[in-house]
Amino acid sequence: MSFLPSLESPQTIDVSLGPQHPSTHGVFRMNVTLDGETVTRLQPVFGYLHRNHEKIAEGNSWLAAMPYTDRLDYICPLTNNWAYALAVEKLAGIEVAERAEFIRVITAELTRLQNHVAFLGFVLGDMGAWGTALMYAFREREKILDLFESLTGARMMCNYMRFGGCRCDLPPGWLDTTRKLVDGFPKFLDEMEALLTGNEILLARLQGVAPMTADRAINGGMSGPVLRAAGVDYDIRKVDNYGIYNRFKFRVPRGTVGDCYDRFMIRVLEARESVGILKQAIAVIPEGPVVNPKAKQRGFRPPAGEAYGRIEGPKGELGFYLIADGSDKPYRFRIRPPSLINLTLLEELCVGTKIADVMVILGSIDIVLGEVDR
Amino acid sequence: MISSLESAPIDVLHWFLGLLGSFGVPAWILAIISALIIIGTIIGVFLSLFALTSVMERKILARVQNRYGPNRAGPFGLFQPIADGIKMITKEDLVPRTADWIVHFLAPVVMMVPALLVLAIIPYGRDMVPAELDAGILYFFAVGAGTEVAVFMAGWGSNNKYSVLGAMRAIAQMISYELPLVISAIVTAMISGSLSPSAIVSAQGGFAFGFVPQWFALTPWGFTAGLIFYICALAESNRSPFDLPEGESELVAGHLTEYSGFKYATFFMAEYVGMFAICGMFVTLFLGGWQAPLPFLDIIPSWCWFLGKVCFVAFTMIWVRATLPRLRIDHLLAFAWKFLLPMSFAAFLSAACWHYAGRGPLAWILSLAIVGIPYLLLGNAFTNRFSVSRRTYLFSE
Amino acid sequence: MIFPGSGILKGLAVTARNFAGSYVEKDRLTTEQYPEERPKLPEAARSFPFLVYDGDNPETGMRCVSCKICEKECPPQCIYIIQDRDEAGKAIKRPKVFDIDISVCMSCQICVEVCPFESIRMDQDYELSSFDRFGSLILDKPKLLKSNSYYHSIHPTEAAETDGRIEADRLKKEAAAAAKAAKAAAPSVVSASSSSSQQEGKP
Amino acid sequence: MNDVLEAIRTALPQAIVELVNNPGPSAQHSLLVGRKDARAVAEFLRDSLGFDFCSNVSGVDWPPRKVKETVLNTEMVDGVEKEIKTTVERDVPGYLEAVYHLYSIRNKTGPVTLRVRTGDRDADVSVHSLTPVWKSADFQEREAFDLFGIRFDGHPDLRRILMWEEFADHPMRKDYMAPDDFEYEPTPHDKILAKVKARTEAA
Repeated sequence: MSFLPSLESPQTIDVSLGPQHPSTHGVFRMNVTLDGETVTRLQPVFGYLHRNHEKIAEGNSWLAAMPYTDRLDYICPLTNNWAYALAVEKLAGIEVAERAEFIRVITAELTRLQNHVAFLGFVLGDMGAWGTALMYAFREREKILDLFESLTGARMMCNYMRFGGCRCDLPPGWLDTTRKLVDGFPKFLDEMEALLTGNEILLARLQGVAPMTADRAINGGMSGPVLRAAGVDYDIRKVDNYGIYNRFKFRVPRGTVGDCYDRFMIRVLEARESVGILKQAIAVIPEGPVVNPKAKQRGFRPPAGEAYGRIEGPKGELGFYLIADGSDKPYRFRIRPPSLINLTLLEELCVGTKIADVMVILGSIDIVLGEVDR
Repeated sequence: MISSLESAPIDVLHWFLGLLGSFGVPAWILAIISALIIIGTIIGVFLSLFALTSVMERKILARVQNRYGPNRAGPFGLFQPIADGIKMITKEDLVPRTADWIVHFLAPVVMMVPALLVLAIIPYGRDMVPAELDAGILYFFAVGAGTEVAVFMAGWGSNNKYSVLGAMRAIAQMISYELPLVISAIVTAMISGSLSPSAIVSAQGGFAFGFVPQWFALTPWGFTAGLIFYICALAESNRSPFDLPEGESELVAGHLTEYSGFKYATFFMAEYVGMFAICGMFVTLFLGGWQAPLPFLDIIPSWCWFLGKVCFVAFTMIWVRATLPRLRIDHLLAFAWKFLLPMSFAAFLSAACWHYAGRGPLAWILSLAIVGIPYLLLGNAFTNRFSVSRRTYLFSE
Repeated sequence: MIFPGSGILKGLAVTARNFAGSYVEKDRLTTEQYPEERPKLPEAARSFPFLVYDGDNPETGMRCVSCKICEKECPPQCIYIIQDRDEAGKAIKRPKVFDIDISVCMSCQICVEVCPFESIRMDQDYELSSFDRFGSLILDKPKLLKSNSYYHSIHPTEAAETDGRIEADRLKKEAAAAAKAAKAAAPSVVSASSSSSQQEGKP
Repeated sequence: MNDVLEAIRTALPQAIVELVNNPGPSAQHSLLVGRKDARAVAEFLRDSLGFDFCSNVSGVDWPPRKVKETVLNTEMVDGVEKEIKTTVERDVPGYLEAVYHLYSIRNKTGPVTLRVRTGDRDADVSVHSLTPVWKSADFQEREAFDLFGIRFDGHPDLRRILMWEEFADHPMRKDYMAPDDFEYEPTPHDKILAKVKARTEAA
């Protein structure tokens, strides 16, 4: 046996988890120092999927940045679209068509549903449950992706939102299919909960693992479900009231301990709230144009200025910071990636836990490498 | 016809040996030939069972997960193991440059040998025990423990950090689970008064009220001991939820990380044969061995019953694998030492009470209480120990 | 928790139900057996762009006028156009070379949106894999040009709308030309017919 | 924004803080904080005004530019520049800027935009790190360091984050030129390709 001695002490070994590893959600890498099974040091390494999205967007027209946003968090392209469209609308002061606002809410909540159920599957995969939960999750996600395909033409790379609205109207019968899916969704969530949330092994694996206090979570820049699991009542849909979220009644769940189990359950509860929002939105969606006719897409030149627009993405606060200099290209195009910033506290959370917990903690934060590395 | 089907394998063997004997082959050669034929048959049966299971496992897992599973190679994908075998054999056999190549090479062999050896003492049917040992159970556990060495050799010889971690986990896990495994097996030996598997099987013969089989698994102590044995069997054969040594999502493939090609296939095969052996032991000890569950079903030959029961137990193992997430190493060890071990002692006591209380209604009540109360107490204490609780969540409008 | 292990049993019940259900309920098994079963694509589905031509002759019926707006707007810059020239070297409204590198194309549909001549549209063919990384993934003009009736077969609603728009355009132009003709003298009839010749040949 | 500015000025009279007007419709004005005072202002914002959440940290590159009129200019210097209606060209020295977007989770207010500017963008590129104030700035400041080359003094672990350690340049700067061969890497296939080429040429 001839390992290189660890940097820390001869008692420990350094293991490079990733970038090729079954459960680092892509090409994420962690340099972990292990004392037996216990993690004594953890250093995340990024950049294996870096493609300098921001530079690409700064070299293209305002519209041409839209399809690239699909590729940030490729699990939920429509919320990325919305965040970018929202920032540009703030920047240029564009009104959004009424019907488009409803379509945005519906698609965004569908995205949240499919992200959260996929999350449940991924976490179980990280715990070694042989993909059963993942397959159930993907069975339902498939139906939502089919809806996206019939609406936007693509299952994942939707490129659907436009400045001032959406690209095209809903195809005939789409709302009925969606209503049927939404009505059946709580049944699926019940099935998932019967499979998962009572399971003693799962409870033992999740409860008490890597708790996070509210203050630490806020200071560490956590956002979205991770922040709310730590007991902070902060949902940008409520706080910023962007879109038309103030017209819908929904509740914001929050955890008490902030451990992996809370992060896990917050997703389940949020998915149930999303079902409620969807039902309300489908019931009252008005007719009308889907894009503001005054908004220009091609050759769009917003006035000089800057804007920071953010939405409550399924993974957390997704923000776009745009500076326009009056030309047809963004002067500065900055993405606030929730996946990356939610990893800020990863080392704090992981040190002292077992190596098997590292995967669960990473899974419970819910990252997508397309967004972490951009 | 029925009796001939029942003893068909033995009859064929005797007929063949008689044929050879009529040519004047000396008796000692006949004994060797007989042993070789038996060994060949058992290995053949179990390897084809392994092939069948490897595809059935994937199909069952797939169906549990609402998929089709392998269905391209041959009818219903049944030729999948052949395709897999060809793939495995034609793959490059990689040995890391820094590996201890002797240990690396020997590990799969050492893994395979005990898995095959333990098949010798299992009674496959009425009067069908390849090696009738008086201390068969002792032999089973003594030889079966050899796999631990193999796993550690694989982990150590690979010179890979994941492998070493996996091997360390495997040692900790297997040694911890060996103890409740043996104690729960001893319970049956205690009741039947023999360490011979055949004697244990015949102790489970007969039917209460004419239709309830007197299998040990249908008594309170036997159920408890059987469950413990089953859980430990999962752990001993490294199957989910106790697949920590492989620990796919954490340790890539644990001790198998640096294995490829035929060596990997050997490991795979050994694990499945080992799993069948321990399933066979479980059936022998708790599910009445080769005995039919109902009197009139005796018309089906005993060895069919045995194989059927083994396949059923293997199916439940696949089912468990499809359902449960993996344990963590500290939970795993705590579960073995703080729950399974006390519970197996309780089963031990319970069996003693059962025996001395006359195996009647009183015995039922007593032995049920002796395993039930510790179960509830220990179980709740154990779950509280890991702060497993239902939580309520706050909502803000 | 009163009965330890009850959660595990509940989970086992769920998986058992799914195991049995996958043989009975059709909507549990979502897998499509691909080469035998093919998914029915929704009308909006898109793969890679193609060029629409009217009538039977791809060269003359081409709607593309080589304005290069798509080339400019394409986010990954996978479109490459060279304008055609006649013998005198004068530019004519037709591309000489129109290449799309679909190994780079990201199917974003922005070229379709920005095309003012309803010329570039999204295909639905998804079986484009090839052994040649460079040659067969660059679609040139003959490969890109597909007839309007093909367009109608994959996107019927959208194609009908497009045809309506083109028809309305043509009528408007004809009306304008007729008004011009009425206003001016006789010889302007020729120019009116030539201006509408580009949009002829719709089904 | 004005009351935040007032509060800072009352509490920290010696700090250099000025309001940068945003001419766009979003009207998100920002506070330009002097390099030396950034830490104190940040701590005051967090502890006294409740801006406990640093949402976004981004670097911005402003290369040296000539200012003739107000047309092409951005909001940074507009407020001052607009008054001078001379057509004299004036050199604005280049600088890098770190922009922090702060929210208050406690009071549910925000955003407050803080801007900190470096000196000359080649020689004097350090500002105070705000990671000790908001841990969430950790990776984002590393990113600004990596892609823009802003040095954050006092950052606990200032390393490249997205680019590899050996990489020398700062790719998000406006004057960064991407090498045109970055996708090329010699592979064993090169030999085969050369052989194929030779064979096809010979044939």
